[in-house]
Amino acid sequence: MGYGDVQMIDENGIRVDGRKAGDVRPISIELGVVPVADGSCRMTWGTNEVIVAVYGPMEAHPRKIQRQDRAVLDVRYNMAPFSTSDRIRPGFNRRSREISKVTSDALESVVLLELYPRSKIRVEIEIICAEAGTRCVGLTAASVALADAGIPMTDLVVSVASGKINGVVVCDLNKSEDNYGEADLPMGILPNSGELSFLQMDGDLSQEEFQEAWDYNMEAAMVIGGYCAEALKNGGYNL
Amino acid sequence: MGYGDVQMIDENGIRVDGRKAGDVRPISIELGVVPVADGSCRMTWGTNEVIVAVYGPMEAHPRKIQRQDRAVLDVRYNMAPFSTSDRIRPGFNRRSREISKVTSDALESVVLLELYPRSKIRVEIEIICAEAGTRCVGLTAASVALADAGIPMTDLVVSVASGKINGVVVCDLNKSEDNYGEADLPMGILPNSGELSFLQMDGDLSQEEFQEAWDYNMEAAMVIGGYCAEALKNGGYNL
Amino acid sequence: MGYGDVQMIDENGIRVDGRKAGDVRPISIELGVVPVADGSCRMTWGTNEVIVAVYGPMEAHPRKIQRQDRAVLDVRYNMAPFSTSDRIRPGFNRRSREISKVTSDALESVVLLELYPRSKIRVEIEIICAEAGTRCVGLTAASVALADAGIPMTDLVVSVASGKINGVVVCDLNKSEDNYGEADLPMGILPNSGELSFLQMDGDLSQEEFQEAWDYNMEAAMVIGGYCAEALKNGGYNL
Amino acid sequence: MSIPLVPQLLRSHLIELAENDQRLDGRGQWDGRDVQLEVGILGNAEGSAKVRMGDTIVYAGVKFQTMTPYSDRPNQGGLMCSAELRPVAGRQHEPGPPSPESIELGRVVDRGIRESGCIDTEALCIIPGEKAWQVILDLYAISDDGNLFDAFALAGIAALRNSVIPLAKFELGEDIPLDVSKTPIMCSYHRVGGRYVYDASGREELGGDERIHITLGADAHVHSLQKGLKGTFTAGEFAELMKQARTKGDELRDLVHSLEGGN
Amino acid sequence: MSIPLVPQLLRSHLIELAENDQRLDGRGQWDGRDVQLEVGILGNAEGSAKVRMGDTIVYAGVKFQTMTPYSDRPNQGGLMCSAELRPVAGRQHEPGPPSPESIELGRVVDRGIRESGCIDTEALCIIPGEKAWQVILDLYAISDDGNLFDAFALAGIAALRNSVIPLAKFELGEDIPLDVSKTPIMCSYHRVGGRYVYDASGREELGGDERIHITLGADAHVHSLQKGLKGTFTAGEFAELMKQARTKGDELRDLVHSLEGGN
Amino acid sequence: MSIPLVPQLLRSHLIELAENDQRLDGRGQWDGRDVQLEVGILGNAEGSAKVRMGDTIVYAGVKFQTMTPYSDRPNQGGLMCSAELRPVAGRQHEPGPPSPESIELGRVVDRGIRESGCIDTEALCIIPGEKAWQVILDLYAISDDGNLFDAFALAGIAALRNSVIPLAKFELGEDIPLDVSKTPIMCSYHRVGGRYVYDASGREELGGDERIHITLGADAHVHSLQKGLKGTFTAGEFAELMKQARTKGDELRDLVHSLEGGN
Repeated sequence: MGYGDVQMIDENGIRVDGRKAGDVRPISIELGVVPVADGSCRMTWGTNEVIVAVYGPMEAHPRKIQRQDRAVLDVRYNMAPFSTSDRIRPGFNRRSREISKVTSDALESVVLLELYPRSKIRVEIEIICAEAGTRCVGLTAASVALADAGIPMTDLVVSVASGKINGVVVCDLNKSEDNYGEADLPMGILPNSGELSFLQMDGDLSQEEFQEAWDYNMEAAMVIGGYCAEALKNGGYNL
Repeated sequence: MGYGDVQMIDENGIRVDGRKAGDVRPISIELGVVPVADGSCRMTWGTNEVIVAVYGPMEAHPRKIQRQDRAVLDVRYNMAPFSTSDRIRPGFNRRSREISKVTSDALESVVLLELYPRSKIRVEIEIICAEAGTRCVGLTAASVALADAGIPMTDLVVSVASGKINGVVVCDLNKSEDNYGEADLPMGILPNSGELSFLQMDGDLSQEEFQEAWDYNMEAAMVIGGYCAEALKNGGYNL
Repeated sequence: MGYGDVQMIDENGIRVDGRKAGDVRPISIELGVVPVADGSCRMTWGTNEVIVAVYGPMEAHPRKIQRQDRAVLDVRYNMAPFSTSDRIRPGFNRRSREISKVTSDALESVVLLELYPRSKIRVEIEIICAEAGTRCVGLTAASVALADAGIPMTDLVVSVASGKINGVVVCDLNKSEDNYGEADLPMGILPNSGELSFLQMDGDLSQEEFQEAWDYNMEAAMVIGGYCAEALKNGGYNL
Repeated sequence: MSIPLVPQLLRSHLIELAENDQRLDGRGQWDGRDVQLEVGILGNAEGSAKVRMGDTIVYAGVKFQTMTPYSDRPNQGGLMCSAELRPVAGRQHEPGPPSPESIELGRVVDRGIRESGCIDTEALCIIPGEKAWQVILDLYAISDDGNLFDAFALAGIAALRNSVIPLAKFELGEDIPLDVSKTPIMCSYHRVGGRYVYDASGREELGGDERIHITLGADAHVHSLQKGLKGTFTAGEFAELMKQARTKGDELRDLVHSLEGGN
Repeated sequence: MSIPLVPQLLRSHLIELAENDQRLDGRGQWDGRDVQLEVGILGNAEGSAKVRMGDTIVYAGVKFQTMTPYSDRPNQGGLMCSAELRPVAGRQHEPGPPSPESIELGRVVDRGIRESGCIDTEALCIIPGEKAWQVILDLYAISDDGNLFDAFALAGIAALRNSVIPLAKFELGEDIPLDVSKTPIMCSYHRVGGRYVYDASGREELGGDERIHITLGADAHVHSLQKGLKGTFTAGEFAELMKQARTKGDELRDLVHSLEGGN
Repeated sequence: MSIPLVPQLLRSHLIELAENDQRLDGRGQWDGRDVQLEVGILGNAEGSAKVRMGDTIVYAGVKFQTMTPYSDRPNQGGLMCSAELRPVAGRQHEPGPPSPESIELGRVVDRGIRESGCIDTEALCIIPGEKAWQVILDLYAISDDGNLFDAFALAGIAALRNSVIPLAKFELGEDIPLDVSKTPIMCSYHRVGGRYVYDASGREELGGDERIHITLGADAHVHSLQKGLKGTFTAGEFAELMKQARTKGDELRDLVHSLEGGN
């Protein structure tokens, strides 16, 4: 499509929305937004808007899904039909199923499920408005909502993606950058330990570019982890 | 579509099929038409033809659907593929699901379900030939079939719809009237108590028109309730 | 389509692939081809290629499918998406369901299911490359794979189809003959008893033609039954 | 899926009856139940029939749609046959996706009609490559007391032979009858108490073993066969069934033709 | 399907309260909860609204697609209304195919809007017989504390009245507002403790009986009715509900209009 | 969904082995099982491959269909990759709709191939805006003894590189080979007994923790990554896996190329 023709970064390294290569879009965090849930979180990130509700721990039923030694974590990622430019038809969707699974895997790595044998914890991630990077916003908001519900965890999971555009590695692609992007590296980072519980990547990155994107994500995750901690202490961030 | 151009009622208030405003189409009722069922009823109403079979009370299984204090009523409304001018594809259908639910709600209001704890009663409503008003025919025939099966009830439910055509309120729209109709008010009436267990309405009626349609339905229900009672006493009506 | 124009058999009764009327296509049989299975068989027949894996006897679950007096036989016939000239979409398919059922019925007639109460035996028939007669190849290979798994049986089931082409009855139609064929008679024969546990037929056969096709099948089944016995003794046939 | 308990007592009783050449309802081995056949009884269908065989009652309805011919057969229309076994038809018929049993039922009836070649799909073409008729035959059971196969097959062919192509409704001219050149008839036999019987009732099916379906045309031409359920049979047994089916098939074919004025 | 236990204690408590003309949260019989209505709040939707009624929170979003008109209505576009009850909205909402309850919910809200005739489907035609607009209204519950019907209906009509046809995005000219000529309002009444109340909360629904939904337009024209759940009612009871709905409907219609500049 | 019991004994055994730098089948930490790769082995596919890695056996088959290009990409054809985990492949694979595990498997393998850009979708265009080739790669497991990801990825790219566009069959000219410009290779690592190993067997997967999939092209360009299952890892651990994948990837790429005459 002639990527070279569309100049997304100017000669001073400034991106179309005024950010520098390593900058993250504006973020806000609000807790308790689903009154009937045990914990909930609304996160806006650029023009992404995500709502997460947590229900549980509660009895797992039917009984065949119970685990004797731990709770079952039931995570669903879903995009509202009106969340994107073209309407999304409700129903089965392979992309959503995969994101639900990797998000669940990432959260299982930090939630102390063994404290709640035979029970179930439901995590419902709803994308209300999608820009780019919804899986990162959903995972980050889900870990905040679990904390809001009082579920014991070893750490939060903060997720952010860097990518490549016009041959330059930058942090946290927005929608227009994503359309022309050549690679995308979302990671899920535990801010306290610096370990990862989530990793995906698509596209084409040399080893050097890959390292650069990795480093941007690590730095950004520490900053965003600070926002999350503040929100959990004060009931919100940047409102 | 230029309703005004199609004159469905003449200057003497006579409708295209010769009925007056408050008249109901011809009705016949036959019992025992499904020999393998515990109760059954075939009702023709205009050119509508409906067959209802009742099975039960029988053990409800799987056990998770059982209710400790009463029977479960399992009602299905279905249109045969050849019942309409354009063939209906078998399978999931939101309209049928909704009609099944409101029919079930209407019948639950009169069947003494608490006499049969942990059991199930199945009511199968099959539209063999559809003219207009199949939900009314189905509900009325279902209450007769339940009586034929010997299931104790506080009352029958007799259902009939009035509507508006060419700005005039009339009872029991036939197919051609329905095509040009401006409103439809189906009601399910208990002939003994005069109470309602079913009510829907679509279209546009002023408060006065609404009252007129309501009154037509009440009168017609008493007449049709008489046919049903006669059929249950004599094994059929108007055959 | 003007069958008469396409001459599939020459004046000496020789078919397009050089066979005489009663000849069967070349067959090979290999055992143990699915290492993780309890028994397995790969059969090539003409250019048909079929793999069958048998799992069990194992505990039948969920419990509601258990039979107190015998094992449940769970047979699936499936065509790989790349097995035919036009790709087959994975998923529900009425043809495969029916073939699975009649194959299961045919095998139940010979497997001593009553030796394994409350258990399940799974038979997975996968068509990797399809020419013509895959249901016959699948059934025959399944009975060999069951034997390879050590499941006690009263007899094998050997399946073969004869048909009519250009008005002539011949044995074991190949793909090009099947395209122009006027009838197809697949049978499943127990080589020891000579009885049948499987029978289908489509098309148009006079009583005389029918008898001729029947006789071809009976003769061919005895020959193929010999191949199967040899494969089970020596671990393979014609490799 | 619910599992029917094998009714051992019923099986023993059926064996005893068979040994005395008797059946539950007093019929002889090759006797069918009373057959009532009505045609043209559904107001919104282009062809229809109702069959009652004992307490088994089924409807068949024919509808026409226009279709685009398949690219490899531009001069042909289509025939689709669909059998529905809805829960209205009996206590044992639970709602849910089609069971393997009902899929087999539909496909066997379909093949018996389709493979006879009774409908010339080329005659259904309206504009080659662009438009053709699709004939849809829907089979619908209201009461299942056994042998739905034969009831469906009989209602199906009678409804087709009674059909009118609705040219007027599609603004293509005047309605004309659908041309159906043959009358294939299915006869089904069930092993009950160790021997085969014709037209098994619901209780005979419940306590029976394997089943054989034979569809014959005129002059005893064979159009379709199917063996169903667990069990084996011998060549000799099959030959006897074929003989019986020839006689019974001719009888039922006459019944179908007797309802048709000009035939 | 899970079976909610009938909360007998709750029912007794509700009866007691009703006898003293009280409700669980202190409201009067015909009082609604506080209503917050926002419009134009979803960045990727062509029209949107958010409604909060107590702890019940719902979104409505409108999207436009182009469609080929149906052959029997070549000059008309379409309106589709879809209600999703996802598990985010409450502990009792399990994932799975749509339940009969959620199907009824969607269809009743849809009819209340559609049958009012507030959208002129002929105005949605772009090229007769070839192209027309399909308006898709998606209703989405985030928190269910009872009376989703009224919350959905209110958010739905507000979102439609707030919508812009995206002509520019489809390269068909400049965006124009969708013309919505009416403002149908649904009012729902639930029998709780033996008497009807307006705007039942989640706990009132749990311990309640039948439900009546009334959708009215201007001048108290009736556009849609629905009775749901087990229970019966008298003509007198209904007349009282209709009277209440006329008052409440006018109040909520004014709220919708108050957010619209020029109206 | 059945729940595999956590095999505590197996886990303990695997930890013990890992402490002594051993594996169940005697391999070293970074050793793979023997790989057998055959291409062109399926008669009805336009490209095919079979891979055996120990007791894991998979097929890949390529078929071509024509499609109408998407309106926003009128000059492009398409690539579709579908992975089926049918019950033939192992005792633990039950029939039913695709599990989250098999969806992840298919999508990860698909992205490894697609995102490498090895297929130029513009070269698949036949008539811009009207007709283009859709390449369908079907992955099919026959025996699952662990590490289906790598087996599918290897069979997939080998089958594509072995494919012929069937122009003759579609009456569009003479067949030509499909142009595949790269050879992306996936290497998967599983944490077993506390440390990562390459090419885990079925029993190692059963007693293992998280999994990391790395797909590399020539010059160690990264095309796709995926972390699966519960568990965390450090930057240092990942760097070691990347180093291992560079070596192993080159080795398997050479194997694929060694089967191609002219390459």
